[in-house]
Formats: sequence, structure tokens, C-alpha cells
Amino acid sequence: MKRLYQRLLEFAPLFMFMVVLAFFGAQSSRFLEPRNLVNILVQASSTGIVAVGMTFVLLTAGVDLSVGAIMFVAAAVAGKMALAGLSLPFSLLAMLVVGWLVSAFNALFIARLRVPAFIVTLATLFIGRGLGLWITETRAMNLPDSFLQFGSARFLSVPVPAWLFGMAVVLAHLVLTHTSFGRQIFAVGHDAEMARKAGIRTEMVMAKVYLISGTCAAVAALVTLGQLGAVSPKFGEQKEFAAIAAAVLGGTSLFGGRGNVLPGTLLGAVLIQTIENGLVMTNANPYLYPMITSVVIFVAVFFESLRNRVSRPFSA
Amino acid sequence: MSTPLLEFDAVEKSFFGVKVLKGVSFNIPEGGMVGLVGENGAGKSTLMNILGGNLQPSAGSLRFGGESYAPQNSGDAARQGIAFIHQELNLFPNLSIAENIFLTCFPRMGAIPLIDRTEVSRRAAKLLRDVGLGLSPERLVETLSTGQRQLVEIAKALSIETRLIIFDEPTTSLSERETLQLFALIARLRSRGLAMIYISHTLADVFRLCDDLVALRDGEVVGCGPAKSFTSASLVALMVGRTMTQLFPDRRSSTPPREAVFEVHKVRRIDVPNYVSFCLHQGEVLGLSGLMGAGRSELARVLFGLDPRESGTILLDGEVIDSLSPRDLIGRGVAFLTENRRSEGLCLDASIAENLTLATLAEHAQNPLRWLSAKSLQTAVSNIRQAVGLDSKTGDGQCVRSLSGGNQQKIVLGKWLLLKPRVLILDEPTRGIDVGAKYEIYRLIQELADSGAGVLVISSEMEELMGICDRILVMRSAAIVDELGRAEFDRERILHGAFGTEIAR
Amino acid sequence: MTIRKPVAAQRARPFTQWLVGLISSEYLVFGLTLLLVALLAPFTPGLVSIANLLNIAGYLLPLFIVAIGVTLVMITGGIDLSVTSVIALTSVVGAKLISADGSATPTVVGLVAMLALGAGLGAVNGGIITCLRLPAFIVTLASMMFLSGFAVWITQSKNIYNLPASFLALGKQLSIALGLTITLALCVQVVLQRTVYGRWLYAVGQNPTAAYISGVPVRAVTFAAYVVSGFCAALASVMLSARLETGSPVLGREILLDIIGATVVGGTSLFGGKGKIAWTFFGVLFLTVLDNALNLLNLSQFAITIAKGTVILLAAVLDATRHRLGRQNA
Amino acid sequence: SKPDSTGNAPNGARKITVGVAFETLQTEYWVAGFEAIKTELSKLDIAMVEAVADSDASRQLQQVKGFITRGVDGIILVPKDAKTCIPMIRAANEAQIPIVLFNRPADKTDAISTAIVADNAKLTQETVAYMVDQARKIGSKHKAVVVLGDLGDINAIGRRDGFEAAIKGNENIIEVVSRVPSEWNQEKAQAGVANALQANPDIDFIFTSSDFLFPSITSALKAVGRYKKIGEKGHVILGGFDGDATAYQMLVDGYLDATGVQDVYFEAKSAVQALIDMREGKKLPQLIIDPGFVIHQGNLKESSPRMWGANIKKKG
Ligand SMILES: Nc1ncnc2c1ncn2[C@@H]1O[C@H](COP(=O)(O)OP(=O)(O)OP(=O)(O)O)[C@@H](O)[C@H]1O
Ligand SMILES: Nc1ncnc2c1ncn2[C@@H]1O[C@H](COP(=O)(O)OP(=O)(O)OP(=O)(O)O)[C@@H](O)[C@H]1O
Ligand SMILES: [Mg+2]
Ligand SMILES: [Mg+2]
Repeated sequence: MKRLYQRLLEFAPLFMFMVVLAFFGAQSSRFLEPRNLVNILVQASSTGIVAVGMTFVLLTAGVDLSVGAIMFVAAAVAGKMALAGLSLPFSLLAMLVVGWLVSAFNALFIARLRVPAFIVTLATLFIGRGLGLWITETRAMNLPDSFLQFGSARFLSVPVPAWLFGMAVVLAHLVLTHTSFGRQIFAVGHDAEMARKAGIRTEMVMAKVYLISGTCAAVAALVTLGQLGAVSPKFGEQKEFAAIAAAVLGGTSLFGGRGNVLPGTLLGAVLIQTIENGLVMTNANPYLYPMITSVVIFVAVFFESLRNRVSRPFSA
Repeated sequence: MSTPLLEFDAVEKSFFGVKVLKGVSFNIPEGGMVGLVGENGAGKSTLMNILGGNLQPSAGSLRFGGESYAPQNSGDAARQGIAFIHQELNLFPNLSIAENIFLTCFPRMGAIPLIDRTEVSRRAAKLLRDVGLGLSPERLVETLSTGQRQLVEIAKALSIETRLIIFDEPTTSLSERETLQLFALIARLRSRGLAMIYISHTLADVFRLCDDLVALRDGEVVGCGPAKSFTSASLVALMVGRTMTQLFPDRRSSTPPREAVFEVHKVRRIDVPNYVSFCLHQGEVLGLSGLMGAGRSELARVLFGLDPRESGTILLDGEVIDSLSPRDLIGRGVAFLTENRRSEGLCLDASIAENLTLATLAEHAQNPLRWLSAKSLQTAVSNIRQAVGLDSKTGDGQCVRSLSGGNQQKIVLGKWLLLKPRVLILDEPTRGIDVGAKYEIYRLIQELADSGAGVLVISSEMEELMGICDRILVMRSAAIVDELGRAEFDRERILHGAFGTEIAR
Repeated sequence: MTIRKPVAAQRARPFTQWLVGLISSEYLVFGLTLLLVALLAPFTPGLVSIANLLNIAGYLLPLFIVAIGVTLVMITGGIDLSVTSVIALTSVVGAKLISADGSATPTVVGLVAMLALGAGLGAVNGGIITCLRLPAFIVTLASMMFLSGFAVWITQSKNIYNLPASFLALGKQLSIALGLTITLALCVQVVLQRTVYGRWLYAVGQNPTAAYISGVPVRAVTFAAYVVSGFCAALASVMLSARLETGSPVLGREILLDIIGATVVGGTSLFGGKGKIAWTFFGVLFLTVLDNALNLLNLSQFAITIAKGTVILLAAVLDATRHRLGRQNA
Repeated sequence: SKPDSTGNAPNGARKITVGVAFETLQTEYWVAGFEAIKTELSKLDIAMVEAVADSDASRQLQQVKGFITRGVDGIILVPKDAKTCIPMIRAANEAQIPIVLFNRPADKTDAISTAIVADNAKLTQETVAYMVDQARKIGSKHKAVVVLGDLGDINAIGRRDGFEAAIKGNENIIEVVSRVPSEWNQEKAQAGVANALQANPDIDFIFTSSDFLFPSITSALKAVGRYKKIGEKGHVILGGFDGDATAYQMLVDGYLDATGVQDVYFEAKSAVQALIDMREGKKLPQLIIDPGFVIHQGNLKESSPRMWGANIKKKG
């Protein structure tokens, strides 16, 4: 009996997800159409990719508040270049470079100078937003259609953003579980001082996770551009919250050392988007959106915690 | 013997302007085994941390294999072939045993930078066999008991190509059997020509294993030479700075049977098949012996309300106590010292005073606003510091993380002694405590018992149990299999009970 | 045997010592604020005028009050993201109660209701976090979304006006706000430093397991921190609503990162076990003065944002240096 | 000495300074307004100091008081909402500094100010009414989506109310199948419209509460091949509010049916003039209404010079 209960709990998050699907599916016949499921995946991909990078950072007990700002600067630079007539690949490269530059800056201060990650990335959040506003001159930029085409391109009938998201998840999962760097992340997150004593080059590990997060943010900016085809001064705003929420919803601890991308972060990001999608599909009262979303998040986390409680009897 | 393997040359180290090592110089020959002894806080671990690359000396130098050696981090040390088994277990509970072992040197799948899981498991399993730990390498370290973790730490040290192994108090949570296994392992390693540094407060072990001994006091080498040139007494005298005539305090000649303070009836932990029943009397020191993993710590945790109890009743002073939290138990005068001082016993970043008074704060705030009286706190702290023999160099405000292992243990103990409990449950109370201080602690336990309290002592050191207890229970597989009154104390019989080689009673 | 003399340490000159002393003192952030003012005053007309200081104070006090609650929560190793939504919800509920357009209950009743509601919402957060043992981040994130959505919903997006003069007086009289804030800050600091509860709070943040085993009522202590946080948010909501003469469902929505940022900049650790009310005050003061000065400097928007980020970063680097110096010299 | 009507102090006395406090500069409309005021002021050789409150009313109060402290001669304010600005007006009154509200009115109060405002609800209603007319011409019942702004934003609510008012009574022609709360976020708008189109593929009437969301809407339409010119089969009747550059381009290209334009130039000019008048002690009405206008295919030529978006577009 107890075993069965635990077995059930093991699948609780997935079960929760199914319940949400079934509920909306019953409300709207079109909800469960493959097209719509792909839709959800595409719409979750931008936040999801950022969340994948964020998971790395959270696993080291750090945080990266600058992802939204990185997205904005990257998109602004790419937009400028595209409008100046440079071809798409150049813009893409520029976005990655922006992501690397900003996150290398983060990494320098966090890993090397030991400044708390929260403050460093808060500062880069401000600096990045300011830079972006400066580059865009606080104007919306409508980009050439090549971006939109990129965003809606399909490969094996699955849109490119979903591929990118999928690839990010699989790659991250491999890195986290099957490389020594990945395992060392968990060690550093549990206790950086202990990790140093164990012979891990903690500085390198810390630096790398911020670079990964920056790269993910740049890719996410690309995905978002592919869907919006425009950069506005609000581009990427509040992404950091959405990403942290998705990762934490997937069971990653803010205190480091615990969490996973597959299925955790993937489910976290997709679940939130599924709710938003379902609410529009069922023509819900707009005022109820935040309340319904928050309740579902809450219930999901509650089930997740039931599952973990067995192994960890007490923690505050 | 031409060049020694390792030379310390006038190594000094200061923290916060306080000199902890004052010009330490000695050599270790190729393949040699050196015992390092000294009181708590003498600087043993600090010296080893310098050797292992975790700390940099303030002055002085090291030579390893004839060449100048100045490791900047533990990776450097490992590359030179120095393995370090830390006093404070340095394992990651969120990773598996195998991952902990190979954390910095995972075998890879050829050119692909992915971990070769099968190879990891194979090699880890072999290492675990070497240290006599029959567990799956995939198990998470957080599910292991302290003793098992210690063995994993040793397996980890063996995983790299080493020339020198540092053992910093490796036997503190190992029971007799595992200790013997470890010694056999050490002998095997020595025959391979490995050099070792062995730190321990168990002088018998040191004499048994080591060729040479180095005694530290207050960061200075006060004695150095072949083990044969010392006797136990002379070594203690060197370390402590005075002679000690006995290891255990005198016991009362006979104890009249008294009333029970703490009765345990058919208590069973969740997921464990066996019941446990025993009774702890007023003024009694009751020992709990058994092999590693016999379930002693788990029993203690159940009794203190930390782990779930499946069934059974517990009586305190004849009164049934049910589903109680540590807080309620402490309120009723029950205290529990866990075997895990770092993760469960201390707030490492809080000060000595804050840690010492944590369980007894209410006593110092006897007013409606729960306002703390600084003066009463201060007196309590200085009294208990003296009682447990915490050296006076450190201020009350120093953070506990920077204390030596033994001194940290004294603080956890001091915290509970301040409570003046009716029932005190001690799990490995003298882990890492030096000879001199041990005596003091035994005396405190005795005093507490004399004042009418009941003390339950879990220890892996049989000598210790036989030295201080009035009665010893032997556990095996979460059940009590034997009980010995003081007159019946007998190593053989306890071991038989623990191993299950003889049906007791 | 070679004995090397420890050098450097003895030869430090008074000035260096003073500098090291300043950098390594816990008043560093405060010092930086003064430095900032001293540097910018010549270029910014009116920066140090009484009117401006009062102006800064008016803006700072509510922020500081919320930050006090958040500091307590952060000392336990938790986080409270819901404070801004608590501000919004208590604002509209309170305003609905006392507004002439609403039920026009006496101001005092409205005030008590607001504070009780804030504490109650904090209690719900705290209850869920401690009893169900869920991570604080996600619980308070969910309640942030829920409460904010709820506040907008019950007002159907409309602000509530016509608040009674007795309520508005709270916003006009800076001395009332100042008095309240100082009293609250001192009380909380004294509780933290001098009472059993304060010790418990730090212990819970440093090592909840050890604290639990040592008989600290971990859950009750954590719970109380969230209640106080909710209460502080409600108190700030009173001040903000009175100052802006409105019950608004989006009140305070933008200041969450400012509050947590100020607390962290002040030196309170996100990982718990460390923090002081004075530090939080310095953090809030630093950010507010920085904001005010940059605005008075008449830079353009993007320059202000960039400058703000840069100064925060510099302050943090200094702070990190302070810790390292502290480790070497204390 | 009184300044003359151009605002210049006689004989090189101290130059007049005006403080301009915006609630946000995160959309093109506000930037356009800001630029228009700047131009207007510089025409009169008036110096300007600026402040942006990032949507925080309390911060705005602090900024306005900051202006007063530094002794500006007049204040132009874009308040966060109708009520939170009253303490600011009062502070200005006390310091005897004239204050003009730009684009958003204050609630009824004894504090003295003048507001130059467009009537969001009314202008939206006119715009949507035009769209409904178009729908009526085509015949058949139309399925409509409205993209709402932030439900906490007073202007967004005004536009929503205007929309609902225009639909009321025309239910036989228009059925509102989805109300998408965008929170003024382009990604949410894009996802929301895409989801609405998934739920009801035959949607053929979309109104957005702000033009800056058009890129999101067109991208969602393009993804399902529904971005068609007026007159083409499958055209979706589109309408917006603000009159920005993107909207202008869409009008020119024949995709957009109508948008409600706020006359930024009128508003800026009136605001500055009002300040000058107030300094001279003239009594002004509490409200100066910017009539605004609906620009649509029918009046594109003659109205476009007054459309701020058109001018931005033409400038480059
Ligand atoms: N990081 C540190 N900061 C400050 N003081 C320290 C630090 N590490 C060690 N010390 C001090 O150095 C002294 C020596 O400590 P060390 O750990 O080397 O002792 P030890 O000989 O290993 O003792 P034990 O037998 O108890 O383990 C102690 O007084 C301790 O307080
Ligand atoms: N035979 C066994 N094989 C593997 N693990 C065991 C075995 N017996 C017990 N354990 C594990 O050991 C732990 C129980 O041991 P407990 O800590 O109570 O023992 P102990 O007698 O205090 O020994 P220790 O000296 O290790 O502290 C549990 O984590 C349990 O999973
Ligand atoms: Mg030691
Ligand atoms: Mg044990």
C-alpha cells in the first residue's frame, strides 16, 4: 500500500500535467489537437531555454537576474544589424557574442571577485536594460521577415523553436548527468568550500554556468525574435522570474545541488505555458488568469514536495 | 635512506593574526608511516591542510620527493600523488558513492567527454570491496551512516595514484570490525610502498601502526622520533604538558538499583523488523555497542523524535510520552547529541557562545518579553567552556567553523551539558576529542549520572564503553541481542553478540 | 632553521589602517552613500537641501518598512516575493472599507483591518511554507500572482478614491511615518539582538536541522517571520496609500526587486543566517539616494539605468573586498 | 520680472526650466510624446529636465518633489493614474509652480492643474465602430478577439470599455470569442492571439489596445497564413490604438483597417502653451481635450500628416 502510494507520488508532477491537459481538453475540443500541443511547445520554448540555462546557475546555488536584459541587448544588436542590411547569420552570431560578453562579465565578478551573484546580475540587469534602450533609442524595431521565417520554419514538421528547446533540454540533461563538469556543478552547489577541498576548480565551474546561462538567453532571444519579428523596449522583461519559476517548479532548489532539467525544468516551463494556452482556448475571464495559474503552480509544487518528503524527513 | 619523501621546513600559519603553527619542521621517509598526535587545536589538521593544498603557509616551505612543493589547491596536491582523508567528511550527500569517489577524475568514454558509467561502477565497486563496504556504488551518500561515509572517503583516497595518504582521524566513527579492516588495508598499502601520515587520538592505534611519531603542542613540534622511543604515558605528557595517570575516572564501586527514568517498550522504527526494549535508570550510564550500521544511531533518533516511530511506547519518569518533538523532549529534560556535528549539531557560522546557549536560551530570558540577560549568558558560557576544556585562546565570539574538529565536538557537548538533562543520549560523544579532554568529558558524564540523570552512550570504542558504563547493551540488525552488567564486561562476548557468531542469552 | 618574520602586518601606516578599517566596517554601504552625496552634490542642485532630504525620506520610509519584514524572512533563509501584492491587496481592501465611495467605516477600523489582513496573508504564506514544507520562493511567487490578480479583480481595475482626511493625514505628516518607522526598526533590531526569538531566527537560517534538534521551534519561528513580513507590507501599504491618496490594485508592483536588492546590497544573505536591520536601512538608503541623485543630475533614462547598475556593482565589489580583508586582518 | 509670452525671460535673465516627468518611456507612444514636448520647449528656448518613474507612483512623487526642490518653473507630468498624481499637483501648487498633466487626467480635486487628454474610451469606441461598419459591409457574422492591455492600467481599461461599448448592440455582427490579457507584453500577446486562432480558426476581427502589439499579432496571423490585405479573401479586420509607425506602415500597405490616433503634437503644444499661460496667471480649464481622430483607409491621405507614427516613419 505504502509502496503504491510512493509509486504514484513518483509520477505526481506528470500526473498533474495530465490532469491539466485533460481538463482543458474537455473544455475545448481543439486543445488536444497536435497542432495546439506543438503551439504550446513553441510558446514555451523561449522561457524554457532560458530556464534550462537558469537551472545550471541555480544548481550552483547562484542566480542570474540578467537573462532578460541579455535577451534585450542581444535582440537590439541583432535588430540594428539586420536593419543595417547584414544577413541573418551575422545577426545570430552577434546575439551569441552579446550573450557571451555579458555573461563573461557576470562570471568575472561572481567567480573571480566573489561578489554575490544576486547583486552582480542585478547590476547587469540595469546596465543591460540601459544599453538596450540606448541602442534602440527607446523605439520599437520591426525586423525583416527573415526572422519571422526563421521562427516559423519547420524541420520534420516540427517548428525550429521547439527543436532548439528540445536540443537545449537534451544537451543540458547530458551535460548535467553524464559529464564530470555536470556532476561537479552539483558538488559546487552543495557546498563550494567543500568542493574546493575536493579538488574541483570551483571558479571554472561557476564561470561556466553563467556562460551557459548567457548563451541560453541569447538563443532564447533568437527564438523570441523569430516569433515576434520585433524588438520593443519591453523585450525580455521579467524573463528572469519566469525562468526561475519554471526551474523551481521543476524541482530545482534555489539553495543549489538539487534539481534536473529532464523532466524538471522541461515540465515546469511547459506546464505554465499550457495553463496560459488553455485559458485563452477556453475564453476564460481575463481577470482569472493569474489566480488560476498560481493555484495550479501551487498544487504542482505541493505534489512534488510530497514525493521528496519521504527521503528528506525534516528541513525547514 | 637518501632524500626523505616529504620535508616540512619551519612551516608557520596564522589565522587572524593568531599563530596556529609555529615553525613546524620534520621529515617523512619514502614509504614511511608517521603518526601525528596532539591535543585538540594543536594544529594537526591545519598542517595537513597545508600539505593537501587547502591552505597556504604564512611562512616556511615544503619539499616533496626532493623538489620544492607549494600546492595552490587540492587539485595540485592530488596530481602530485597526495591523498587526503579529511577529519570532517568531505562528501557530497546529493551525489552517489561512485560520483563522490571520481568527482575530479571520472573515466571517460574514449574521445567523447561523457562519463563511462559502467567503468565508474566497476572501479567504484572494486574500491568499495577494498575498504570492506558492501554497498551499491549508485547509492546516494545521504542515505549512508557516518561510518559508511568514512569508508567511502577512504575509498576515494585510494582511487588516485598516490604516493602519500593523509589519514585525519579515520576511525572516529568506525567500529571495531571496520577499524580492523582499515588497519589491514593500511598494511596492504604500506607493502606497496606508500607513505602515510596518520592522525588519531587513539594512542594505541598510533603505536600499533606507525614507525615514527610527531607530537604537536600549540603548533610546535614537542616530540619527534621513532615510535619505540615513546611510551603511551610519555606521549600524553608531551601532548598535554602534564602527566595523566588514568584514562577513565574512577567509578562508584557499586550502584544500588534505582528507579527507571527512561523506559523503552517495544519501540520499532518504520521499515525496520525488530522491536527494541530497554530501561535506563537514574544515575546509570548505559552503553550501546554494536557494529557499524547496527542501527544504534537510528534507535537514538527514533527515541528523540527525529525519525518516525512505527509502534511502541516510551516512558519518562513513568509517564508515557507520545509523538513528541525534540522541543518537547528538551523541555522535559531529554537531550540528544548527534553523531553528525557539522550538519546536525552546530550552526557553523554562528559564534561559540551562540552555539553553546542555543538549547538553553529560555533559561536566560525569564521574563515576559523573553529578553536575554547578557550577564547570565556570559557566566553560563564561561562556566561550560571551562568544564569541557575548550582552550581559552579563542574568544566567545569566534565562529565555530574555524575551530578544530575536537573543539567543535566539545561545543556540541557543552550545549547539552548546559541543559542539565534528566536523560542524555550521546551518539559518539568523544569523536575527535583528545586524551586529556576525554577524561574531563567522562568525568562530566559521571557527574551528571551521579546527580541522578540517566545517560545512554553510543560509542564505537569498546574501551570507552567498558571504561565508563554501568551496563552495556549490544545491538545487531536493529535489535538488542545482549546485555552485560559491569561485572560481566568482556570484549569477546560483546564482539560475539555484535557479529552474531554466538547466540547470546 | 629559518625563521621568517611576518612583515607587512606591523608596518601598516595609520592611513592605510584607517582605510582598511573603513572598508572592513559594516558601515561601508552607509559610507558609500555619503561619498556618493559628497561627489554628486556640486553637480546636482538641491541634492542636499532639506526639502530634498524630506522628499527622499518620504519615498524611503515605506520601502524600508517592507524591507524590514523581508530581512527577517531572509534571515531564516526564506524569501517573500508576495510583499508587493500584499501591499496592493491591503491597499484596495483598506480603501474600500474607509472610502466615502465604499463602506465608509471609521479610519481606525480600516487601519486595523489592513494590518490584520497583511499579517493574515503573511500567516497563510508562512503556514503553507512551514506546514506543507514547500519552498518559500515558489509559495510566495504563487501568492504574489494570486493576490495581485485578486486585487485587480475585486476592484475590476479601478482605483479607489475619496479616502477620509484622517487617513490622508498619515501620508502628509512625515513625522508620523518617521516615528512609526523608527519605532518599528528599533523594536525589530532589539528583538533580533536581545531576545530568544532573535537568536532562534538566526539559528534557523544558519542550520535548520541543528536548530530543530536543539529545541528551536523552527516552524513557529519561520512562520512568525512571514507574519511580520506581511504586517510590515501592510504598514507600508498604509503609508503609500495615504501618500498617494488612493487604494490601488497595482500599488508597489514595481518595487519588488528594489526591496530585495536593497536588502541584499545592505549585506543580508539570501542563504539565511545573516542580516541586520541597520544593514537593510543602509541598503535602502543607498539605492534611494542613488536613484534620487541620478534623477536630479538630469541624465537621460538609459544613462540613469546604466549608472545605477554600475554603482551597485562597484559597491558590491567593495563589499566583497571588505569580506576578504576582514578575513585576513581581523 | 514676468517672462514674455514666448517663455523667454527678458534681457538674458535666468533661462526658464521645465521639469518633464514621464511614468514610463517603454513604448513608442510615450517616446513620441516626450520628443514632441522636447521640440516644443526648445522652439521656445526653454530648458528641460526629465525624470522617468518606471511605473512606480511613489517614485514619481519623489521625482516631482525633486523638480520642485531644484526650482523648476513649470512641470509637465505623465501621471501613473488619475489619483496618485494629486499629491504631486498639490506639492506644485504649494510651491506655486504651474503643472500640466500630459495625456492622463487627474481625478476631481481642489488642487489646480490642467490636463491635456485624449479620451481613450471614446476614441476607441469610434475606431471599433469603424471596424464594425466594415464588418457589416462584408456581411456574415464576425468572430472577434480583443487584445487587452495590463488590467491594472487605467488607459488599458478605458480602451477595453470603449471596445465593449462599440460592440454592444452589434452582437448580431460581432461575436467576441476571446479576450486576451497581454499585460502589455508582446510575447503574451503573440501567444494569446495564436492560441485564440487555434481555438477559433475562423477569427476575422482583431482589435488591439495598443499599436505596439501589432508585430505580435501579425506574426501570429502570418503563422496561420491569415495575414491578408483588405479586400483579399480571408482578411482579418484589424484595428488598434495610438497611431504608431508600424500602424502607419500597415495602413499604407493595406493590411490595417483603422487605428485611433492620439494627436501627440496637439497635446505637446497645448501642454507647453498651458504652462506659459498659467505662469502668466491665466485661468485655464481643468481639461483640454485632444479630440484625436480615427485614421483609416478612407482618410489616410489627408490625416496622415497629423499622425505621429507617420512622421516617425517618414523621417526614417
Ligand atoms: N579557518 C580558520 N580560521 C581561524 N582559526 C582557525 C582556522 N582553522 C583552524 N583554526 C585554528 O587553528 C587551530 C588549530 O586547528 P586544527 O584544526 O589544526 O587542530 P587539530 O590539531 O586538528 O585539532 P583536532 O584534534 O581537534 O582536530 C585551532 O585553534 C583553530 O581554532
Ligand atoms: N547491513 C547493512 N548494509 C548496508 N547498510 C546498512 C546495513 N545496516 C544498516 N545500514 C544502514 O546504516 C544506517 C543505520 O545505521 P546507524 O547509523 O543507525 O548505525 P550505527 O550502529 O549507529 O552505526 P554507525 O557507526 O555507522 O553510526 C542506515 O542508513 C542503514 O541504511
Ligand atoms: Mg583536526
Ligand atoms: Mg552511529
